[in-house]
Amino acid sequence: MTYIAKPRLRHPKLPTNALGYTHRDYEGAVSTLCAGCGHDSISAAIIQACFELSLAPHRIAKLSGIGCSSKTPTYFLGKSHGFNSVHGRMPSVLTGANLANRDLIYLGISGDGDSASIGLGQFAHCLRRAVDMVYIVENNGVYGLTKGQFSATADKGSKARRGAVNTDSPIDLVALALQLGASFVGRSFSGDKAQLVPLIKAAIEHRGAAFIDVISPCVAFNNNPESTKSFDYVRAHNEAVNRLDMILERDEITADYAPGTVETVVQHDGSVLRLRKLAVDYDPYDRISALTHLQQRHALGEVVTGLLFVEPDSGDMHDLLDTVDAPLNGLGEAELCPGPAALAKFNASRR
Amino acid sequence: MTYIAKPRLRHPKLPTNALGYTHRDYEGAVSTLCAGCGHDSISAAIIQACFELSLAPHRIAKLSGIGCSSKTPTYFLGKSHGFNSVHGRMPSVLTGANLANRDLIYLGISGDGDSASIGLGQFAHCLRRAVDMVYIVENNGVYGLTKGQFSATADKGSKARRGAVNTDSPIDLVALALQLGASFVGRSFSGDKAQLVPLIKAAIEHRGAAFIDVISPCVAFNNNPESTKSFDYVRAHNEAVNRLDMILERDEITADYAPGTVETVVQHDGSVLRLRKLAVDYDPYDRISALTHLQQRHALGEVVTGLLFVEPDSGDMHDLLDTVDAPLNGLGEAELCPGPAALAKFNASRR
Amino acid sequence: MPQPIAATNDFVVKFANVNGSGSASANALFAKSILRMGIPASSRNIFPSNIQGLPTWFEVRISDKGHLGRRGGVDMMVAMNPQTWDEDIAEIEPGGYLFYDATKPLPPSKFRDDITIIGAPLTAISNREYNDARQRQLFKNIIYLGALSALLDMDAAAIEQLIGEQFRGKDTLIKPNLRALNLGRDWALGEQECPIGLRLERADQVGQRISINGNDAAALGCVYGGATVAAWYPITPSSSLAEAFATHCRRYRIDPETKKKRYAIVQAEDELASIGMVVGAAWNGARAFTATSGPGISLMQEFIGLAYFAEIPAVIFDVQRGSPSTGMPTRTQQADILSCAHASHGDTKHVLLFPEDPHEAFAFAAEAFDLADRLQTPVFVMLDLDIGMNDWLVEPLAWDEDRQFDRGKVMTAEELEAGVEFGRYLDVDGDGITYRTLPGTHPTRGAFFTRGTTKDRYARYSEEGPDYVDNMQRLLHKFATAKRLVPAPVKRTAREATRFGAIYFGSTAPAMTEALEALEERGIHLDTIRVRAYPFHDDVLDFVAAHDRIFLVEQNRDAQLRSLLINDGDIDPARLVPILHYDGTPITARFIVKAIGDMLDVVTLAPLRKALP
Amino acid sequence: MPQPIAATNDFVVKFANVNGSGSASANALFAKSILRMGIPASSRNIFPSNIQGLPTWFEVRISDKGHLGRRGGVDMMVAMNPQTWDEDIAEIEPGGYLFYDATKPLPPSKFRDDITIIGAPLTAISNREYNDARQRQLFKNIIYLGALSALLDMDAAAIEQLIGEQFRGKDTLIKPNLRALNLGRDWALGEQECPIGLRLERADQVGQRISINGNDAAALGCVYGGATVAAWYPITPSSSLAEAFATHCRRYRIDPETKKKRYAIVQAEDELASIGMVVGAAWNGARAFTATSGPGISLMQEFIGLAYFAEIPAVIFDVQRGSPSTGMPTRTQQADILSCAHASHGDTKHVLLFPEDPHEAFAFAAEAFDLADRLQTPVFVMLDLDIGMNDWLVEPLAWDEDRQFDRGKVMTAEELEAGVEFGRYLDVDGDGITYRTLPGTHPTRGAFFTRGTTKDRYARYSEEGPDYVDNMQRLLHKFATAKRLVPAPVKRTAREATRFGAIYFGSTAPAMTEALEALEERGIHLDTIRVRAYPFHDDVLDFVAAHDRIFLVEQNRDAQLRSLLINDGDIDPARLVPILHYDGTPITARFIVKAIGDMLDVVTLAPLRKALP
Ligand SMILES: Cc1ncc(C[n+]2csc(CCOP(=O)(O)OP(=O)(O)O)c2C)c(N)n1
Ligand SMILES: Cc1ncc(C[n+]2csc(CCOP(=O)(O)OP(=O)(O)O)c2C)c(N)n1
Ligand code: SF4
Ligand code: SF4
Ligand SMILES: [Mg+2]
Ligand SMILES: [Mg+2]
Repeated sequence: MTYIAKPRLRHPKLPTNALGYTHRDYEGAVSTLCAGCGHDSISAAIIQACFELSLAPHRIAKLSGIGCSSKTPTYFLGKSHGFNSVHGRMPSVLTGANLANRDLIYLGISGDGDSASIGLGQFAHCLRRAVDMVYIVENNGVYGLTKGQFSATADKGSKARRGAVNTDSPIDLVALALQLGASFVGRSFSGDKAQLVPLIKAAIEHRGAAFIDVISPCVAFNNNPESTKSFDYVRAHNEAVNRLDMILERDEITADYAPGTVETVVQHDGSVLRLRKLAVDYDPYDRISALTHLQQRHALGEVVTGLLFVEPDSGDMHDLLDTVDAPLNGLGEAELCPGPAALAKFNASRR
Repeated sequence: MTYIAKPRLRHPKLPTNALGYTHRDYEGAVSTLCAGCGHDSISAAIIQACFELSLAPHRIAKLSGIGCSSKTPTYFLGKSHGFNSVHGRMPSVLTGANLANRDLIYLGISGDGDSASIGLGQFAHCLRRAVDMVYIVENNGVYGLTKGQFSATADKGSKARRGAVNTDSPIDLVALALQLGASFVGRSFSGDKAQLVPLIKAAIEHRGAAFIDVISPCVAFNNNPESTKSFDYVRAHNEAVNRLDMILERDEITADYAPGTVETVVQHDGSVLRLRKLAVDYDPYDRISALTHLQQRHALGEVVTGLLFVEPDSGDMHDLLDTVDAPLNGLGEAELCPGPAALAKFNASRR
Repeated sequence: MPQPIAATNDFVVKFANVNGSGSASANALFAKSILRMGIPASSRNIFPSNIQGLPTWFEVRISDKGHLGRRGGVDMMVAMNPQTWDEDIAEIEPGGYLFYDATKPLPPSKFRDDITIIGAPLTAISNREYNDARQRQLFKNIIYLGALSALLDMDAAAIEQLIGEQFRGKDTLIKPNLRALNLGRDWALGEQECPIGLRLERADQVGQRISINGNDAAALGCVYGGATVAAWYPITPSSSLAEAFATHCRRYRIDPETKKKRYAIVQAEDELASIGMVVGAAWNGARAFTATSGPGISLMQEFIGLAYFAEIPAVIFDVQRGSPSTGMPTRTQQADILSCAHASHGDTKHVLLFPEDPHEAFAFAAEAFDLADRLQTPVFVMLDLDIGMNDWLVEPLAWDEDRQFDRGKVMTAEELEAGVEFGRYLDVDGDGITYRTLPGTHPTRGAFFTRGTTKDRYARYSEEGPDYVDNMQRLLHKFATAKRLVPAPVKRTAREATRFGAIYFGSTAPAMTEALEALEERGIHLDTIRVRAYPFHDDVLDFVAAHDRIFLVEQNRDAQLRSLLINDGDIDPARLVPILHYDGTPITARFIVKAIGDMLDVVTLAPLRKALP
Repeated sequence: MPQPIAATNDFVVKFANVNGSGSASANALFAKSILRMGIPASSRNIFPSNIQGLPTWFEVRISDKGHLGRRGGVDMMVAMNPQTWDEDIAEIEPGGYLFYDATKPLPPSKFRDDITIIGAPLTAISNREYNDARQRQLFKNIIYLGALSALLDMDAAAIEQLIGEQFRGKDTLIKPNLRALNLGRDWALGEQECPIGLRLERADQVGQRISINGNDAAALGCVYGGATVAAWYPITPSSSLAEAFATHCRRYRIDPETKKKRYAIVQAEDELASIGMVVGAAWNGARAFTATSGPGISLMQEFIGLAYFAEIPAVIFDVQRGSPSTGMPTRTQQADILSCAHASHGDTKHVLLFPEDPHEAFAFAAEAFDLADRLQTPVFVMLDLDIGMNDWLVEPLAWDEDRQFDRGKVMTAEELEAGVEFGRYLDVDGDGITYRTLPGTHPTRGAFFTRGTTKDRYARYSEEGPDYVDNMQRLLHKFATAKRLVPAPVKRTAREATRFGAIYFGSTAPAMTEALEALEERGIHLDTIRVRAYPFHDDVLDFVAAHDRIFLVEQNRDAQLRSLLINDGDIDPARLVPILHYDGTPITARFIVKAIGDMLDVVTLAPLRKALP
């Protein structure tokens, strides 16, 4: 960590976004993670994405489980409410929060241990429910906070400090998310901000369950070059299927691309995603082929990244439950309590 | 249920198997399930399979969670120890039992609620660990024992008695098992004993994590024709990719097939599987293509059944952990306790 | 043979059936028509953990005195289940009556000679009249109902009216049912002398009371209490609470214009998820609840600890069943008290409410949401299978016209804007309860980070001992405040002054009331106090102080409420005599009378009497 | 300025460092070399829930009297962390010493004038001598160790020898470390007058004792106790127990011929799975355990209830930490007692063991497996962070040559073959403990079905009240039997007869022993009994009966052990005075002396004295 707390006074010339907020308005407390931890880069990307999208910080709720990754919500969006819940159970807490107020933006931050080990069940079921959220796993293949044991995404055969060898086959959260019905699935790398920031922005704009698996090396316990979660490995094997540009309605579209090299995705809120194809044959609208591609490349040791699948017009949990448009936490006696007259009728029906 | 308890006296002419056991020696208590419940047919298939394989009943341990399906171990293999554990946690109990004694055969019996809802995490992780077992899910897409609520395999949009509508996307346990590394994956139908019995026999002979998803209609709560878990639907949409013949080493191979129509699989114990191909293009050794085929057909509303994937020479958890050949529960002081001399040395090292 | 029992409007009829044979609705009709005749009655289902084919019983207590707890013993047995014939016959009181299906003859050895035996050829009649197997099965039940109506001199009109109501809509079903009913009546009137010694006489003792089960009532209480989020996982005997909530919401919570839902119900993947959703929703300002039973309580422990320490409202209905472990899933008990009161690891104390019947289940359900918001902590409503799943005859449900929700201390955008100091864990009012803000309230003020780790008064992460102790002490103080807010206990003073008292709670109430009368007849006088909540109101401690010996009646093995009382009240255990009933059946007046009576006989009452003025 | 403290072999040195700065090994060297000098010492790590960059402390208690609990107060502070400078300086006793890195000057306002200040240019020296940043950081620690060795007059040879041992194998590292050490020594000898008032003098008071932490010792106890299956999920402070088990097994449990493992360790996906695996393995006849802490205990509740009701052995190590919820993960407490003793819903009672130190942690760990097999129930070994993660100076571990495992009542194939009657829940011996069979034992006999539902004595499913009550009563009887089998309490009689007693347990022991001496000096005499297990041995109840007032010392907020004692012993709470320390730091003798002393001063000792002979 850095000991120097950032000066809090606002510099007059700091650039502001559409809402007049500066980048600093999206920052949080000073990180207490290890110097060089991948997670800190992801926090920076989240801050950047929210700033660029001109979101009102207090309209965002950030929830997490337990772990170094789950600590990070303290280090970004200091003006947003946060909830550091219990290990592996963030998805249910976020689902409940979303049920109570459909109008906020929900960021779910988790780790590979938090989501793939103890939390696998909740991870799966919240995706099945189409909860409108951005679910980010900061994936380092290890338990950082408890000092280096294997997580369920750890490579088979990898060795822990104390000599233990991992014998379980690893879980690919992206493949699971695709199978379980997530309507937005991406993978990125904490070291690739250019790819990560637009991906997070697109996920936020997406309505429904958006999942992003971000490889985020743990410099303290799992950054040896053999580890598929190390900086070196990912840099060497990163296979981006596409490059994403988020274009908000309001922005005019400037960049122009060679024909056939670009996909244009219009999201429910009118925002436009431009996908510059890198793998020509890759189709981000086809769940099954996406899954197949992913697994074939994975078998070759490649780390497939980018926006892997999107279903732009998918509904969310509230659409499925058909709840009223107003947030449930805002309804009062008038809307909720049938009152004495109705009760008298009810009593009569039970005589 | 039938009120007439079976007469227990042994008929002299009852056919016996290689070990001299009769079919009756593999039966259990009288079922208390609903008349016509698919689960009872699965119990019958298990009894048949164990009889035909000439297994010593007491060398089998049957474990389950909670549910109508999980009750069935009381209704078969009455001479085997059984453990009706807690809801959704059979996999961990079975894993522990297997760690203690690698020499028994382990049958894990579960339901779709037990394994896909509350138990999804344990389902996934025990497959990742290559526990040597036969894991059968008696899949009816509903919670039978608690009277008809949706399970995680229930069809999206299906209606429950009390008017609730299922809004979550269903889980395909076979697809998950393939992804999570199960080394034997099959699907069958409680109504198709001819397919189910050999499948169970092959799974028992297989070393490693064998999973079989058996569609098993709930006549009380989920047998309406629209339900993909109903007798009518499965009969109409059953797409078997192959037909399996289990040939034990000792049996001489008689049947002969037209060339190219048969796969021969030699298992670690020398037993031979013969797969009569029904879907010519189908390759049961290729995890990825199996998964793809499965999902494509599923999208068409078909229920793909048969031996979907097998990795004949895969090791099991004990191979991975490199434990001694003798069952751990049989080791005594001599093998386990280092004794006073070693302790004196240890003490010295801490001064 | 002893005199056949002769009783009017005061006896017990028990039906022995096979699960899934369709007897339930016929039996319910029997009970309901008695109420329609103006006679107080209660009914209890004793059913197996199975769907079809196993034994199930339906016990109807008819009591003009209005004693509606389980009495014990059976005056008339309707034995329709060959599997349980012997035990059923054995349960009949000497001089009682046996009604059975005499279609196929049974050897005399199968009967008793000290009871009156009435054999009706039910199957024969039904097979004669119907061809379809299912119909034969179903109408057989209505036929015996008809026969009973004649034998007990019931008001046929009442039954017919009920049948009419039941099949309103599917009118084609009314006639055949009426016909079946009369088949039974005609047989009885023709072949038997009617009425028998047990008879029902129209009365006017039911009044405004309604017949309802506790899960249904509690669910309605959630609607009235303003619950908008329900997350649950099916488990007997709590499932019907969540399902009833859905039914009530469809009726009372649909937006008239948009037809959209003013509620959200999620059937979660398990209990860890359901309580997690409740915690998330409550954190975010919705009134949220879950309903479960023992095993669910065990699985929710970690989250309950988080809600206690992070101070998040949550309402949990624990419909208690036979335990431990899977235990007796279809039997009743009051045995989750400790696991709820001290839920989760570490030092915790939780608020528990103990409704005595469906009427209070409704009231306490609504109340629980106010308490949870006010105290910002989990609140448990401790039901049990007896209250939850059986129809009780109770006072009509009541709701005060101008009652408002108490949302507790939630700081508003206006207050924040005005610069009111906000410290999430800052005790500004000295009652141990601090202000919270809801996410999204104010652009720049009032945001805080919620966590299960130690924090200071401003919700900042802290590993400092003093911060921790300060916070834990405040939580104790808050719990003391709760004493004053939870439902006060109900006291009853004996006719004669006495040094003896009794404490009871929950579903024990009706049996206790009946027992007190019986004891009084034996000259045993007890003051009583019915505990309605934990933490204990001071009145409970005063009551203990005011008596030499107090009987504490519970439906568990380890006297769980007693242990809470001894500790929180620093009471000498010697003064609290446990009376424990825990075989899974509802406690009876007979049991209480015997248990307390025997003990007091030992204590020889004479000297005590002297001691009194 | 007060007299600088002068003390030999009896003072407290505290190191304030930054987490991850490599200070740990230098500090450990400091503590270890004191032991090598034959002087009793104990050290405690106070660390954050974080990996790098946050404050961490290392407190070394040196006591020729052998008082190795935390004393409270600091005689010399080695202040290496600017973040915590102020609080560190404040903690120094008047007349104490401050040692710090004087490389960059600090304003006088930063210091105190009632302490001796020793500033060493550590960074300057280190930067002068080394270029590589990491080296500069690491060797700085060895440099201050060197300086301290001179200031405190330590035996340099002892340190050098330890360095030699530590880097055996990587010999190239020995020289540079020795060099750094001497850089520090030379600076001190040259620039400061050595020794200061605090000094260390070679002694012979350590004897055969060893230095070990409780998790390491308990893990070895599991090896000696015959555990073959370990299933765990990482959680501070219990992870190192499972990891130590792996290390010990690699050393003691490899088959000499095949080189294969005579053990299986599975890092499960969570605590529900780890306890599930333990239950499965124990059901199948292996000795199995898991290690966890509070949150894990909460998650294991359902399975623990199953193990209680189905009667399956299971050994659970609960290394307690600050709670509730995530609480203070790196602090110590004794606050899981209730959640373990009554784990799971329904009526349950579980066996708990309370080791006082790593020595007993080893003994009780092995013992736990015998108890679990004998009693066929879960057995909890209640450690805490203080015992588990700190190095204690304790008597050498001991193992009796011809000790055999007690596998309890397991019916063999021979017995079954011989036709011995087998009823899984049939109490043939009248001790409440029944025979079990292991899967695969006999081809046709002894198979049974294990379940969490009610069953009869022959393990057949039952929903009958009498079967249930019979079984639950037997479980109570079994628990009574457990009283006689668990480790007996340890009594100590005061020098003078007294009406006062004290009860304590676990890691409170060393502080308590020290406190008793201090109280005695104040003329306050207390008989004591150290509880070592739950259920409570009769001696504990006799002890309570024999004293008017008993102080019960616990490290939790709600006096949890007291509540168990009051209930199980039917004891008047008024006689048990809670002494509670629960801020997350280990309890100190000073705290106990003050708490008990103050109260007894109130009670005015005079009249009591009279009462004595
Ligand atoms: C119920 C429970 N079990 C165990 C722990 C201990 N624990 C804290 S964080 C963690 C793992 C975190 O791993 P991951 O989610 O990958 O986060 P990372 O630190 O690697 O970013 C564990 C096991 C806990 N806090 N709660
Ligand atoms: C912890 C816990 N929660 C809930 C229950 C109630 N319960 C018993 S069986 C069951 C569902 C069973 O469904 P499934 O596994 O599909 O079995 P089926 O009855 O359909 O064969 C539930 C929710 C329980 N026994 N334990
Ligand atoms: S331990 Fe690993 S994950 Fe945790 S902060 Fe350090 S580098 Fe990041
Ligand atoms: S309820 Fe359904 S699953 Fe259960 S026994 Fe009946 S048919 Fe089978
Ligand atoms: Mg991780
Ligand atoms: Mg099912």
